[in-house]
Amino acid sequence: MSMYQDAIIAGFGGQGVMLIGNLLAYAGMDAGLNVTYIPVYGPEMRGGTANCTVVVSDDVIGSPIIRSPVSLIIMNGPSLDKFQPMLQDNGILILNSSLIDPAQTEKNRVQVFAVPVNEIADSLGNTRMANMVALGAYVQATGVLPVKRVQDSLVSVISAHYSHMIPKNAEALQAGADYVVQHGRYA
Amino acid sequence: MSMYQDAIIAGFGGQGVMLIGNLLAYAGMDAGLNVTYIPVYGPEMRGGTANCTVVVSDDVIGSPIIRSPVSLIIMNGPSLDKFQPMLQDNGILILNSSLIDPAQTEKNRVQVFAVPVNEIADSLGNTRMANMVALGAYVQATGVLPVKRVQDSLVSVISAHYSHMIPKNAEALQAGADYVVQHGRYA
Amino acid sequence: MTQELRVTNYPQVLTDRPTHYCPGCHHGTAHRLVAEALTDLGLVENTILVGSIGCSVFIYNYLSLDAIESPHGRAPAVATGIKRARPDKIVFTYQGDGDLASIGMAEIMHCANRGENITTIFVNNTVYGMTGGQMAPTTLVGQKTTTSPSGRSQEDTGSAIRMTEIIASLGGVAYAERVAVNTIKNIKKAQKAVRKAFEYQVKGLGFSFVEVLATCPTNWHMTPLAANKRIETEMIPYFPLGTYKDVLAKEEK
Amino acid sequence: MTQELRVTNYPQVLTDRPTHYCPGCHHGTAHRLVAEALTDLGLVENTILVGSIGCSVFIYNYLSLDAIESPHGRAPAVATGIKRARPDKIVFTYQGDGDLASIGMAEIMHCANRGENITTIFVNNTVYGMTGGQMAPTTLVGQKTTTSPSGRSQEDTGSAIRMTEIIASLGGVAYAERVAVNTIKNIKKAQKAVRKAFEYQVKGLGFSFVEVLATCPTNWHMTPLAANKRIETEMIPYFPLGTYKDVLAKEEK
Amino acid sequence: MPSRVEFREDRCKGCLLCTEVCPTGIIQQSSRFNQKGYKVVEITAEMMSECKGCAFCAMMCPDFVINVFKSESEKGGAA
Amino acid sequence: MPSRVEFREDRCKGCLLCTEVCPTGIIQQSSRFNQKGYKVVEITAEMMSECKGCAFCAMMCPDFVINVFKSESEKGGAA
Amino acid sequence: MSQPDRIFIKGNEAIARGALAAGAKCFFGYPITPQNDIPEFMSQAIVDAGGQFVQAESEVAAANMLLGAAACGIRSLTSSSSPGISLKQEALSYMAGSEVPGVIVNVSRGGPGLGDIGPSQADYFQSVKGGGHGDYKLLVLAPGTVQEAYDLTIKAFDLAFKYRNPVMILADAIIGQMKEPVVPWTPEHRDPNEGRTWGLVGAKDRAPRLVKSLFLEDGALAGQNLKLQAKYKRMQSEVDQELFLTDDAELIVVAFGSIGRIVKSTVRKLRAQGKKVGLVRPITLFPFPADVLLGLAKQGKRFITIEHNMGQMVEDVRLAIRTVADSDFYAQLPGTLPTPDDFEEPILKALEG
Amino acid sequence: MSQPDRIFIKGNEAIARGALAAGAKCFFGYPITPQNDIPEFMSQAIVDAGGQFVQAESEVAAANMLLGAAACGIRSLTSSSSPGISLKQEALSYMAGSEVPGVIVNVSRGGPGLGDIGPSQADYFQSVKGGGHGDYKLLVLAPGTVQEAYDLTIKAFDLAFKYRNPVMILADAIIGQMKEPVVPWTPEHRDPNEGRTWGLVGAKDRAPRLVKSLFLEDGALAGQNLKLQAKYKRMQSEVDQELFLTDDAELIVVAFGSIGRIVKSTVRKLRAQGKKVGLVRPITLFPFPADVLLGLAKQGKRFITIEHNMGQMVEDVRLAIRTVADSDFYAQLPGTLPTPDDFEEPILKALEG
Ligand SMILES: Cc1ncc(C[n+]2csc(CCOP(=O)(O)OP(=O)(O)O)c2C)c(N)n1
Ligand SMILES: Cc1ncc(C[n+]2csc(CCOP(=O)(O)OP(=O)(O)O)c2C)c(N)n1
Ligand code: SF4
Ligand code: SF4
Ligand code: SF4
Ligand code: SF4
Ligand code: SF4
Ligand code: SF4
Ligand SMILES: [Mg+2]
Ligand SMILES: [Mg+2]
Repeated sequence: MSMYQDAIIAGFGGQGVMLIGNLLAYAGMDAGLNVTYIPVYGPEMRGGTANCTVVVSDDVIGSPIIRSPVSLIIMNGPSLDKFQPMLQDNGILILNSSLIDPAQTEKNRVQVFAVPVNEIADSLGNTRMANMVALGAYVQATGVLPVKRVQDSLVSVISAHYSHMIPKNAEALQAGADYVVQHGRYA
Repeated sequence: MSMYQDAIIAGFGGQGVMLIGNLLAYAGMDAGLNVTYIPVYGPEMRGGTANCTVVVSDDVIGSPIIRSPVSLIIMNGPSLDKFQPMLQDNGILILNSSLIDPAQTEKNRVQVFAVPVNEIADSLGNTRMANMVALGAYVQATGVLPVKRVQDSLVSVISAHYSHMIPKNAEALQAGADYVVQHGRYA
Repeated sequence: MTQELRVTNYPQVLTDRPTHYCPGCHHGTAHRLVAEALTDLGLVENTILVGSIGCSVFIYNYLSLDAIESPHGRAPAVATGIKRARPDKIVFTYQGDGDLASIGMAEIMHCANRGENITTIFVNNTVYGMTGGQMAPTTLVGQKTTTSPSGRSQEDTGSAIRMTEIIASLGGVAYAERVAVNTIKNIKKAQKAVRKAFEYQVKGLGFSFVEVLATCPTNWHMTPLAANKRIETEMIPYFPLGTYKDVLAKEEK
Repeated sequence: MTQELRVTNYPQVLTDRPTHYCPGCHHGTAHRLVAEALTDLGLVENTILVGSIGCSVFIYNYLSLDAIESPHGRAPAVATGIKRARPDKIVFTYQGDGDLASIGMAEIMHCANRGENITTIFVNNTVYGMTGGQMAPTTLVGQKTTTSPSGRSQEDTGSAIRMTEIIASLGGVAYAERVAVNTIKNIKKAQKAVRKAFEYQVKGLGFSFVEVLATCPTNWHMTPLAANKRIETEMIPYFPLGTYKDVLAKEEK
Repeated sequence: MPSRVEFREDRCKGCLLCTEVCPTGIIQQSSRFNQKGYKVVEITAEMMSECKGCAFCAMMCPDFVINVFKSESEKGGAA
Repeated sequence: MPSRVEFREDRCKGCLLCTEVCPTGIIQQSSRFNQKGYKVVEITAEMMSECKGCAFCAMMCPDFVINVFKSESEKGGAA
Repeated sequence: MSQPDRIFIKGNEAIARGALAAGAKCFFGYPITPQNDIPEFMSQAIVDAGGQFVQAESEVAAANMLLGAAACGIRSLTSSSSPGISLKQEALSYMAGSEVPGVIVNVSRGGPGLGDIGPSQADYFQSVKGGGHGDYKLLVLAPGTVQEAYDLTIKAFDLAFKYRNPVMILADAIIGQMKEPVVPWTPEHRDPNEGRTWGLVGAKDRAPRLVKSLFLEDGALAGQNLKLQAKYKRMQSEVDQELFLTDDAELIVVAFGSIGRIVKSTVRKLRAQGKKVGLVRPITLFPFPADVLLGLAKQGKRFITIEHNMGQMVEDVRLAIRTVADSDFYAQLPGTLPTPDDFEEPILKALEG
Repeated sequence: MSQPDRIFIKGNEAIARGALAAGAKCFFGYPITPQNDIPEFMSQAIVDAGGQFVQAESEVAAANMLLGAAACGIRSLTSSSSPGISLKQEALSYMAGSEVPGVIVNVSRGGPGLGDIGPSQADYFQSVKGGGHGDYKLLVLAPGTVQEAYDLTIKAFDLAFKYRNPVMILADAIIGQMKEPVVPWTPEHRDPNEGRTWGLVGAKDRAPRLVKSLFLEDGALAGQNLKLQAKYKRMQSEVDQELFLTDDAELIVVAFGSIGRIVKSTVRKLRAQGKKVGLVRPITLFPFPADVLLGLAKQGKRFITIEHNMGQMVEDVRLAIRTVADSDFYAQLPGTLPTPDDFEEPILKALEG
């Protein structure tokens, strides 16, 4: 098997985890790869946390459900508690260090990238783009796809009504990627 | 196989065919024999004709449903049309000759006993006992059970409220039997 | 020169076939009312009959219409499906009281409330006719049936449901009327009501409903004449006749 | 000497467990009303809770009562079975509007009409909460839901069903009232109504019914405060509060 | 009188509903049974002349048994 | 003033319904998030003295978050 | 065991009387041919016995009333016929999933759809495989005589409570409508505390009891399914069948219920002609007498399955004996009335191989 | 065939879009997880396409609306999930009995009872054996990818009208909820007169048409059943399955739907390890690819069936190959989420025999 990446993306409802899951999957599809995306659904979503799973591969994808993911994007504390134990050894963990203390991570077992996504988004003028920052960091850290590829797919997930926001979101993706380049792993 | 008798008993609703079917079955049971009884049921009964099937045997009874009966008690015209063709060759046919012309019977194929049951019942003071007259004739013609046995079982089918009618019904049974003794087969 | 004129003109949509109903059963009369209305309004060739389960299950033998047999109680849902699929057709259900007021309660309530543009002819004989005279939701308190052998007990089973009143209270209903066919006068009113119900459907006004108080001499254990009288003496007092809703009328009862 | 007194006494039957409801959802308030009434009347140990399918499916986590989970809409039938099996027990259903007014329409109508001696708490939030905000029979005309994306269309789907009015019209009903829990005044009235409903059951008067107008901020896509206001501005005008039937009252509304 | 009533006797179920609505009371139970076993109704030949052609009997009959005829000459009578 | 209100902060969902029914308007959204991520309400220490112990807030709260206490000495006040 | 005289009653009435003898206290019904005698009888008799009769608004409601009453640990039943039983499938799945011990009677009739009101065995799959959703099993008992209808109804309640599982009596219009002599009896020893340890009654001095089938937490539904499957395995010990002249038979006819009893006559007749045929009549359809059939198959016998449907139980017969033998099939068509003569030819044909 | 770009959609949406591409004009639904995307999508899309969306009062009503609409010869569908599908059983039996061509979607979830909202395949028996009463068959199609969900929905309508029979799409929460790229397409040639020869439309200038399932006259119901059985036999020609690396396989894994696709990954992984395993993924569950399996069995291969239930399709596998082989079974428990790794051990065990 050649190219394969998966991610569980988790956070509070409202943090936009479903949106970046979709974006990642679209980017993979637009890159000609096989992709699957599966959200949690139903009453589980009520009030609490939300998460989704994305798989990107150049091979046929068997299961959209991943019990031991190779990477995680974790946007809040409860999600870290829930998913970190499942992450494969040496797996990649993108952590929202704006809300979670990176000291809580198993940094010796997995590769942690602690990114203050809220602050970075704030600095770009919109906290609500913290999710894009996180995805940018993920793309950079995993190398699953070029950041540009993901930016180009924004048009698929942002509704026409908000298309003026696309450049800003692209910027946020880039900022997340840049942060990883500049700061590297948390250790 | 030793003792075996069956009968399809058919007529208009209201002629009491179900009652004499039950009586015959009770008498068989009270005589220590195996018996089954099955009525038509449901909307088929509406307005039109009613019928039931009784089997009496000293052996275990397989089917309560008889496609080629060995005997018939026929109380009205439509029932003759429907059931006479099913009657086994040389089978016994008790015919209500008060309502049906015996000339309509296949008297050369089957044994016909033409009994003016209405008139006989009338002569006993109650037309509604025509059914008992017919059963008496049947019991006599087939010899399935002693008439007395059937008379003794009247108590099982006539509700306590009408128990004063039992002697009259017994009389009607006897009158039917007597008629067969006196007049024999229709030829 | 005198030429003989036929006064009775049975509509052609009424087939030339003896019915299976018991003597004095009002189902036949109700069928005729429908046949007359459809004929008078010129709708026969454009109508789909939605039958139900009850003594009238064979109604398609007597009305020469494209027809479907619904599961017990579900005629209003089946009719909804038909009307949505073929909005240009006239669609009606013909249902008994066990069918409509018991097992089919949810379907009739929601069909009416949605204002489906169909017509329902509801034949209320206070009993499950076809299955042998069990208690229905419309059985009158005290009435003996095979499942209320000592008479319907208000305490244990409540009292008879008045469907027309309930249906009339729902938003989507254009017309709701209760009629009887026990006298010539009532039959004439019933004719008008059934006709009106179909007219309202033609006009696209919404759901129209006619409840027909009817006899079941067999399961009432009455002669047809006595049963016919019971309509007047027992049923109408509890189930008052009249118009309960009419979106085109100035005043509602 | 001043000693501190606790004003708020949460009944013990209300478990010490965070609810899974969304912020500002009125289900929690409705649960508390039931808990208070059962406690005040001393019924807790004698009561069987009949849950339904909706956001309140986990109600047994919050009310420490013997309980059963009914299939969607069938709580009144399940409760009928329980009450018949254990006539000495207090039995109540807790149902949402999708559950009671849509799929469970036949069951609630007949349970009420039979006059089953049970109590129903009906939480009307004009939407299917648990499944994600689809249109309910109680959805107001114009209200946007996931299955009426342009707002409920009167023409196509009819208008919101007023259940308390319909229930009140049925024979077996002892008490039917509509309340809201959006203001302190309304909560106080609601407390009285819920208590009365259970009292009537204790007295064996028949079916008692309390409709609680409730918010679903999540599926209304409103803040809890805005949702709470909507009760006053949109719901109460269409679903008027008050007593619709009370067999012990002199006058009925 | 130019009115006349025909019974499709094979269809009659002997319910007698027609007998009660006839304003002239001329419909009676006969002593005949039809094929189905029902005791059918009749209007005797003498009584037929009293028929007003109102068709109430036909309107009442649940089994479409009755046909009513009037003479053309009698104007305005037929509905 | 002898009245006092306690919030079980871990239970609060920040719906703010309590804030609108408090006759003294002393309940406010805080800037704290609880474990579940909800921005909880609070009454500042200074404002607590204005509490009338009416328990409207508790009556309104759908999540049984609020406990209200009064001093015994204040007769007849508690319900 | 009290042993009164024989009474002459319909199978429907036998079921009703059996239920009363078993101590049933609640009946929930809805009219449908050919089982109407059951609610009609019960409307008086169960009330006289101090119980409750409710004519529900529908079969859906009746099944859910049963769910409620049985959840209280009270012996209760509902009865219906094929289309009505289809409507009960959701509730049956709930009863099985929440382990509630109700008894359901299906006096089945011809299908599919409205079909007819004649006898038919075409609800075998629905009863035995599970017409509702999810992995669950009903215990299914198939009487072949009116006496057995009485006896098995009593047994149904005992099994229901023993396993806290819904039990179905699968009869047909023949069994339901025919009358035969029955010796009524009343079971003597019934646990007076039956249902007390789990039934809903109000949580006094103990933790609340919960009757439910929702299992959302991780692994909970898997646990419930494993628990249920373990129970279904234990139920295998209840397997029951009639064996008739199987010892020296070359050909085994497998038939259940009314067809089983009718085939018995055919077998007797053929035996009289010296034909080596025997009958296995499964009395429990679930659990199915697979081991008995396999044992006979291992003796080298051949098989024909006869049913009043287009082929349903035959799948279970074939599965049971699959490692050593196979079964022919003969269909008594729905909408026809079976008699012993009908089966002679197919049996002879199978015998000749 | 128009060939637009790939779109990235949920299986639920693929089903809805497939239905629209097939020309569906009426949708009747009721909310239930995990299929809510279907009615939600349809509430706008089918109306935009000139059709009708009705949120019925219940699943019972939705199924009966489908019966009505489809009886008019109009392409129509309903969708639900397990408990809701149980409620449709009476109507399904009617549709089959009166030969009405509706499409029913079951995005199934864990059971029995309320169960959970996770994926499960425990409605196999209900779908394939007939959860309703009487002898009838649904055509049952089981998609394994989102693309297949789209394609099979189009096929479902064609089959429904070809045979005048209800067709079920049996998906699960995985297929329904996952997104995958889909190439949407619209079938080009549709018979414009489809349904015109039998659909209800008003009896103008011809004898009335009658859609019914009641057959009371002597022998009529037998005739209808024979007609239906003959049709079910003809349907055998529609059998469809995916064969993956079966040629040289020693062990065949049989799995359908989502489990089929997941097992495929396991098979690939094991192949990489040199294990001779292959996969048969039945796409039509009725008709079942019995002949294909038998053919493989005759080549001496061994079998294991894997399902997300406690053992249902395995019966059909065993029946198919019973004369020459048997099948092991591995249960992915309801209430758990399957991944390819789960199946390695059971497959290896079966391979070792
Ligand atoms: C699901 C289902 N339940 C029950 C029946 C049996 N059944 C046939 S007709 C009928 C009731 C008929 O009563 P009603 O609707 O009042 O019609 P009537 O015969 O009185 O005109 C019933 C319960 C059935 N066919 N299907
Ligand atoms: C038979 C069946 N159909 C549908 C569902 C799905 N379902 C679960 S909850 C629900 C509706 C809930 O709405 P409501 O009763 O209004 O309660 P709320 O969540 O709004 O409090 C539905 C349709 C189900 N569980 N069972
Ligand atoms: S049983 Fe009643 S409703 Fe049915 S045909 Fe006879 S009289 Fe009419
Ligand atoms: S979805 Fe609505 S009803 Fe359900 S918990 Fe949230 S607010 Fe309450
Ligand atoms: S037409 Fe009028 S007058 Fe003549 S018989 Fe009929 S009812 Fe009597
Ligand atoms: S009303 Fe009709 S059926 Fe009845 S007696 Fe008169 S003619 Fe005969
Ligand atoms: S008790 Fe009354 S005054 Fe005090 S905080 Fe609560 S609502 Fe405000
Ligand atoms: S009402 Fe309760 S949950 Fe809402 S903000 Fe106030 S204390 Fe918190
Ligand atoms: Mg009726
Ligand atoms: Mg709701």
